[in-house]
Amino acid sequence: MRLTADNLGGERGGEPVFDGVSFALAAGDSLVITGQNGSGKSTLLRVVAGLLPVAAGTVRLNDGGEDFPDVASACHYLGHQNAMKPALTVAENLDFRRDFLGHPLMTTEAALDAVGLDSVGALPFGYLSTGQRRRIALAGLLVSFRPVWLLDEPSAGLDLASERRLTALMQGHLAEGGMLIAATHLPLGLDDAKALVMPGGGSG
Amino acid sequence: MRLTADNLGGERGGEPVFDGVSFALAAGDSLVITGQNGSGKSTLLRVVAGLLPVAAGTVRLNDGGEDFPDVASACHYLGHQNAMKPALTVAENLDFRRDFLGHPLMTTEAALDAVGLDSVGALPFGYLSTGQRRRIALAGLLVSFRPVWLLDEPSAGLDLASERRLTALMQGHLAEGGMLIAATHLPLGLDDAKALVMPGGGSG
Amino acid sequence: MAETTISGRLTNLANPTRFLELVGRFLPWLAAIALLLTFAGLAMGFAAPEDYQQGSTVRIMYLHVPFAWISMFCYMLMAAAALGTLVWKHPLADVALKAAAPIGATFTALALATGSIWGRPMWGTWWVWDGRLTSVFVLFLMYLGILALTRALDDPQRSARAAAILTLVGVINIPIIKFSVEWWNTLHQPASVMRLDGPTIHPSLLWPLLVSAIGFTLIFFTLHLMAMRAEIWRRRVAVMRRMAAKRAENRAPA
Amino acid sequence: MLALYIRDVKLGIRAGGGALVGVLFFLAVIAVAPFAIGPDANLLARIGPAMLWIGALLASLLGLDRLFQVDREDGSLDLLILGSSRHMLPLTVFVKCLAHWTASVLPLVVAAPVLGLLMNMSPLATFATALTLLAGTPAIVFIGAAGAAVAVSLPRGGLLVSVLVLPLVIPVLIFGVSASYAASTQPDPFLPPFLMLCALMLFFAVIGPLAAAVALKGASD
Amino acid sequence: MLALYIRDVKLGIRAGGGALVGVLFFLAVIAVAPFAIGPDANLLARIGPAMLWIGALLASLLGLDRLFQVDREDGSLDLLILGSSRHMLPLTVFVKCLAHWTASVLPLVVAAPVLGLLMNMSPLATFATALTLLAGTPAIVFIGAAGAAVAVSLPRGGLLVSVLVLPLVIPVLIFGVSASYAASTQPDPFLPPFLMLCALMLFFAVIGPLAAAVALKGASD
Ligand code: HEM
Ligand SMILES: Nc1ncnc2c1ncn2[C@@H]1O[C@H](COP(=O)(O)OP(=O)(O)OP(=O)(O)O)[C@@H](O)[C@H]1O
Ligand SMILES: Nc1ncnc2c1ncn2[C@@H]1O[C@H](COP(=O)(O)OP(=O)(O)OP(=O)(O)O)[C@@H](O)[C@H]1O
Ligand SMILES: [Mg+2]
Ligand SMILES: [Mg+2]
Repeated sequence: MRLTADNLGGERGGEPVFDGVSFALAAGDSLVITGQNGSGKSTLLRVVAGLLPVAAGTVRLNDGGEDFPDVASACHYLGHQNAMKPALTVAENLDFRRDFLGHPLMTTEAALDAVGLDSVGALPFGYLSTGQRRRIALAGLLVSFRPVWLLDEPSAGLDLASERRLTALMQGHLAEGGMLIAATHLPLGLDDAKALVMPGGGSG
Repeated sequence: MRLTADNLGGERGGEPVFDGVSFALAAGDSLVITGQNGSGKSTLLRVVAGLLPVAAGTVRLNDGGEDFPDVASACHYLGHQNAMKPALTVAENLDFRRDFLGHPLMTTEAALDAVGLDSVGALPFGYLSTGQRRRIALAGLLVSFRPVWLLDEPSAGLDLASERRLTALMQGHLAEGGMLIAATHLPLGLDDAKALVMPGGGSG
Repeated sequence: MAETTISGRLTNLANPTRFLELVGRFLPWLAAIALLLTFAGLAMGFAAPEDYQQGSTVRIMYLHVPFAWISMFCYMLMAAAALGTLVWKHPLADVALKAAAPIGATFTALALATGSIWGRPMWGTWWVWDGRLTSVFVLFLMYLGILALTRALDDPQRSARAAAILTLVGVINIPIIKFSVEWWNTLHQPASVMRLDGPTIHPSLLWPLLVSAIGFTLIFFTLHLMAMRAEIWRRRVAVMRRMAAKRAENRAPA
Repeated sequence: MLALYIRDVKLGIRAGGGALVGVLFFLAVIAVAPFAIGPDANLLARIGPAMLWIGALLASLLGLDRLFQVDREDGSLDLLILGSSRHMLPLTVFVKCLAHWTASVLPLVVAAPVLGLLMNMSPLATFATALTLLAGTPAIVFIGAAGAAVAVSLPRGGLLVSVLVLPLVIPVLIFGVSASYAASTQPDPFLPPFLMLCALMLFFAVIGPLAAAVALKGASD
Repeated sequence: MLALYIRDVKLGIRAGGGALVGVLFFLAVIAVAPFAIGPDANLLARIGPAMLWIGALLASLLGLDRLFQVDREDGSLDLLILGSSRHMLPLTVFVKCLAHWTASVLPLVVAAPVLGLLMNMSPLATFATALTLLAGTPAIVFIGAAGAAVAVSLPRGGLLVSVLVLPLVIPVLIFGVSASYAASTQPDPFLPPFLMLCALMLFFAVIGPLAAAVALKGASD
């Protein structure tokens, strides 16, 4: 499986944000995007996921097989928002994700265990602290399988122990042949990741 | 002016979260709160601001004078949410803050300049990137005067340059006799700050 | 560290504990007296002469009037409890309010039902939208609204305040019910017992009515105390469960 | 305070939807009336004021449940509560109510005369009804604010808020409708019920924001 | 898809305090009518079907504007759009509409016969009204979904939404109400307007989700 971007351009509200971005990831590869605020990291991730239209160039997934014909079907996207419902319990949220996305991977308990929050399954998501919410969102990556992870500042709000757990999760995903693109301001502990620095930066 | 907390306790949803927290800040003092996810940092800040009821103990502001009789009237509270309206422009948001809070301090342009975003005043707040939004929220601290700043992970989502700017802003506030309590997972660059480590941590 | 507040929580409930003890002692007596009075009142009512206008249907009065009175009395009780919650923050006040709501709703429903059963022969219709009837119907809606609200907010502290405020704002309906017959002179009977210038009802009908009203009021209190006891127990179980979960968590930190 | 008013009106107008859905609903209510009553012009004119009031009452409920919820979700509610040491919180609520009324309910009042024509109402009756709506609808918003504050933490409290509020606004409806009728049918005097309506409005203008402020204080978490 | 349906129904019911609230809401709306119109039993019976329809319309519109907005604000909309490579997006929208209908409108349809009694309606009219509600209210939700999706995508979509939705909602209302009346007043046949209503519903069940899906695809930013 290969994820390639070729001279990709993205725009926001009619204005070009970045241009001419190219990369190629094979199984087990990761890409870490850094850059100033407003330089277009989040925009790039959303363009890759297909949530924003491609302004120029192409992004393609090759050899995804029947299950993963295009990028959108092959990726987990974790944005700034956690995509969980505060009124439902943590377990209900994760169960929904698995049922809706298909390709079940871990049980809810195992996923909660992996982020160190095994006792909160029965609590409403809205009762958690900021960091705990982020960790549940990370657990959401584990309940159903996707070869490509697109992570937007995954470590925002995490404490030290959870940051280490996150690194381990990402390394595990890569070791099993997954791919990963992460936008971040903080070091993520992925040693052999490719690096992409977004130039410029809104008005910062 | 002195801000003192005495054996403070806080609870969330009927459950005690922390207990027996005491500190005393004089003009120019700062306190940095650290701890695991779910250990109660945000809860403590909200209890101090008066946004959550005090479960035990007291928190008091002495010698605030006529203008600042109690803690709530003397503090800027910056939570995880930015308290800005996406549909209004940045300048409208900041102007509203100044008008509503009183004690005007900086002009909107000066405040935007201080966070390095002088050109976005006319954009709707909802058009900004995550880090830019956080920086506007920080600019909100500057448009009207409050001696006490309560900051909940102020540097979340900021790039390197902005982090440094934030440190400078905080040091400036302290140098002018302000006080500051910040909850954070990242070093904030406040060298002579008092430290408070929240014990325990929900289920982390 | 957490232990101190939890034990503090228990001493907080000490007051309710004494309450539970008292209730346990008095409840059987109260229930017995209530039933006795009610039966006596109803028996007297059946022995009383028939009304020259209304015939034997007048006997519904011994049910209808107490039910109607209690439905309003219960709301006033809840309003008092609401004040207790908001002003004195007494832990029992919220329990009292919450426990009273379903009972009040039931009595209001009964008043509506007996009223329309009475209305069928007297007015020739089950239901008319006159001032009195409609304002009682609105009272019924308000009881149900308070019930729905307390069910929608699961956190007891938050729901306590919310229900208290709603109850207090709804108090304006009570004078409307009371005076509706005078403001809109409608089908319904004007007040004949509780008047400033003394009752205008014949004593042979009045006495059974008063006795059965007292009996039903005592039944109401019996039910209310039982419901309060159940609510306190329910909350204790919830606190205990949370404490147990907390302890299990602390024993096995991740 | 003025700043808050201007901000909320701006938001109400800019975010759109609200006011227009209200007018749409209002129009739909009026449109069904001829079907309900039959094309009897006299009867239509007779129940006209009542239909206008029912429509306006129900339309003002649309969006009312979100009065404080939006502020809670983006953190502005904290700002308003902290500001309460300077401006009293009930006053803040009062101003928010006024802004909501201006942006979402005032269009209904303005549209009422046009709809009166559709209902075959006499100009006098139409005018009187619009006047009673002008005086009465703020009361609905004030009391609705209390309901919205009580249910602020419920993500989709729409129906619940209406359930809580409707029984309480019935007195407003009674006096509003009877004042509208009094204006067109000669013997009844217009002023007593209208003054009563104004009194109710003023009463709720005090009670509603007070209750809402107490509820908001308790709800913050 | 079933998972999505169950999640949305759960959210709708949990947030609003359960299905009971729907019935209560209806009761409150119905209780309002006699106050406005006066206690004339005949007139009440006549406007009964119209009141039931107005209540149902209001209940379907309450919260409908938030159908996609909540999902957008908490990021779930991205999840739904990404999932569209597996489940078609219009189908997703369709399921969300059904869930909204189940949680907020179905309780009203079920309660309608009981309320007919209160309004003094004949059993036949009551039953016919409930039937038209069952057939017609989904159409409102489907059109509303298209409007809500457009509103999500345009930051200032207010006006457009109403212009889009207005000409579509009113025919549903009119056919629904006239079918209800036709059932009880002899000369008019019940079937033609009712079939028209069903046709409208089926038409919107296709058009609404399709339009909404297109709007949502364009909306994500
Ligand atoms: C569903 C229909 C009815 C409702 C909701 C209703 C409600 C009430 C209420 C709330 C009261 C207490 C009033 C007060 O204390 O001032 C009351 C009292 C009373 N009702 Fe009804 N009522 C209904 C039907 C009837 C009918 C059909 C009759 C008989 C013709 C009737 C006769 C009375 C009498 C005699 C009293 C006692 C008045 C007094 O002594 O103060 N009611 N009802
Ligand atoms: N709204 C809420 N309702 C009920 N419980 C809550 C709520 N918010 C937080 N909690 C609980 O209170 C505890 C402390 O939460 P708090 O937000 O203060 O943690 P924190 O130290 O700020 O964590 P983080 O580093 O993740 O921001 C947690 O165990 C959490 O589950
Ligand atoms: N919803 C939007 N509508 C219009 N313009 C937007 C929107 N979101 C972001 N932008 C603009 O697009 C540019 C890139 O934003 P983006 O969110 O991709 O930055 P980023 O690199 O992720 O920044 P950060 O580090 O702050 O998250 C910014 O200049 C911003 O102003
Ligand atoms: Mg970003
Ligand atoms: Mg926190």
